[in-house]
Amino acid sequence: MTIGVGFSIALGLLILAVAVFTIGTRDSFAAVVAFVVYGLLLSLGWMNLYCPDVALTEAAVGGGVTGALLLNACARVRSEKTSDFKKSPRWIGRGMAGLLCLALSSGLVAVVILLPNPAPTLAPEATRSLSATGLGNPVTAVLMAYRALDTMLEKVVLLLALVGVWSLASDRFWGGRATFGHLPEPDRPLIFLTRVLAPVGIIAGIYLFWVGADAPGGAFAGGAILSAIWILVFFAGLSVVPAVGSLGLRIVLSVGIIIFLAAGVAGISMAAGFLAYPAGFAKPIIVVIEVAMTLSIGATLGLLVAGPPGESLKP
Amino acid sequence: MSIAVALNILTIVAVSGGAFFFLAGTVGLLRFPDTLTRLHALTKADNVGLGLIMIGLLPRVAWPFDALKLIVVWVLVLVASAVSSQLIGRKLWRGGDGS
Amino acid sequence: MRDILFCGAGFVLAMVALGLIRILRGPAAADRMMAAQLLGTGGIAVLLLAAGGGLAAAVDVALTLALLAAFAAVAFVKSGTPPKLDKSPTGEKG
Amino acid sequence: MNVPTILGICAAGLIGLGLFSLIVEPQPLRKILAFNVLGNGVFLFFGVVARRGAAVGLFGDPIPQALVITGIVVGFSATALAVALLLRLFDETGSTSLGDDAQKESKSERADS
Repeated sequence: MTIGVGFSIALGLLILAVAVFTIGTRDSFAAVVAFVVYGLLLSLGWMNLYCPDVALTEAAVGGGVTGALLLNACARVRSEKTSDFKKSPRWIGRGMAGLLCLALSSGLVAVVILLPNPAPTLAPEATRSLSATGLGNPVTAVLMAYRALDTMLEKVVLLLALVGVWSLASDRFWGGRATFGHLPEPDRPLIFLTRVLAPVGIIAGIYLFWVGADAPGGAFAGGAILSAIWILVFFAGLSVVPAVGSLGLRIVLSVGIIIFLAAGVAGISMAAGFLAYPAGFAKPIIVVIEVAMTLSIGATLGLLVAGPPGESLKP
Repeated sequence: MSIAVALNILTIVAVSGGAFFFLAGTVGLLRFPDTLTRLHALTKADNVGLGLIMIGLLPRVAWPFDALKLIVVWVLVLVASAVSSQLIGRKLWRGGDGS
Repeated sequence: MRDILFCGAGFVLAMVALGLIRILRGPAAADRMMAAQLLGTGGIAVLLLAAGGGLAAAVDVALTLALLAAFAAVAFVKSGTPPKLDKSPTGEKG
Repeated sequence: MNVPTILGICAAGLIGLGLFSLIVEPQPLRKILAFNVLGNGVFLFFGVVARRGAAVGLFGDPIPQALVITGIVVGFSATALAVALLLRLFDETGSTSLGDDAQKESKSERADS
């Protein structure tokens, strides 16, 4: 056990060091690369806490998709490479901010040490009704059954964010597609990589979603992997980003929420209330919702990285 | 019993070898004089290192399916590393240091 | 055996952490990207060694990390200003 | 000292670091990074609560884990929206600065050209 504790100390120190570097370096590109590393290390930290569901989501979203988003942004604003400390607050302001944050961190450290250990837990309640949902993974049960309303609204937030991103397009590009991953010439090694990774990635995404019922995984991790593969296809130039006006795209984006809402409304008449699942049918309903959600999450995350439309369909 | 001991020795030897290759990769990344040589050190060393660690871990997994997944992980990293180093190398070759 | 694998995990973690000095020093952007690449591979090794073949979910996390191993490098090489905007950076404002 | 406590102290440090950078950093892209460092620190804090709530054969309390999973995805969508705003600002003004003098500079540059 002591070796395990030593490993955790090393991991925690490394995470802190990478965070210090992310916020301290002058070079914005170095900061973004450090942030990608930070996401990967956090995923290791989540495994160290025995939260594999979170580790999967963090690995796919935090390290992968966020990394692509920020690297792309950093390359677009290349001219402003270095952080300009002349515009930051004077040293008094910085010192006061530092003191405030130090006080906050110390308070939180005290909280960590003083809080009851073991903490009050809802784990017994979460496992008690597990058999009624037909699921084996309590985290998925919380996401899809006990707190399904949160998950549904979270899908709405994702879609709203995408609407927000799209609404930043210029008028003349509206209805067009994002200029993302456009290449002057085909890039053969990248096409090879995409052709190898795409089938494996799609299988891995579906697999993670499917085992999510009984083992760590689920719609979020699976959808994030699918979106990463989709972005890779854009980068390789094997496909173009769909136009925002496309009806098919809009159906895929909203199918998760529509099915979720339909199941919720059906619950009012067939079971106890909104989003209540009728006894015995919980598992199939959850699976149908999750299929739609995985598709929608994958499409939404991919389009969030691709950004607002910047090219009209007919020039 | 002797098979278990042999497998344990295999694990220790392979994992130690893998760790040594990670050491080599890091030393190369830190000590080699320019970017292309550092790319060379990185891509050769860490793939062999990961491969040896995978070989060491193969006897330790509970299910055969997990062993298959370990091999898939290694092959994926090989492909990813080969292609990404090619992309980085070409970017360096064509467009200066890319900084 | 578990402890030996944990030691191996700590050693590999220390090695890739040392490699992170390249993110600090650069000088080229590619050098920084390569350090992240090394940590990606090393992170998979650390994850699997720390799990020691015990936790089946660790292999799934490793699979996710392996799928996305090239992702950051591809984004680094391919992203940037789209070619269309490159030709007329100021002409579109009017 | 056990594993959750160590990572909890790490999370406390991350929250402080992220907040500090969010306050003092003038450049929007770096503010976005700081926001993410801060957010991930908060998530890790939740992880400590989850791990300490291990009971009835589970390795951790599933409720905080589910909250963090939705949080990661929402945090990503907020980041994507912020990045899109930043890039649009850059396309319009040629600068990502929000200060008064930066606007003046870009206006005078436009007047010159």
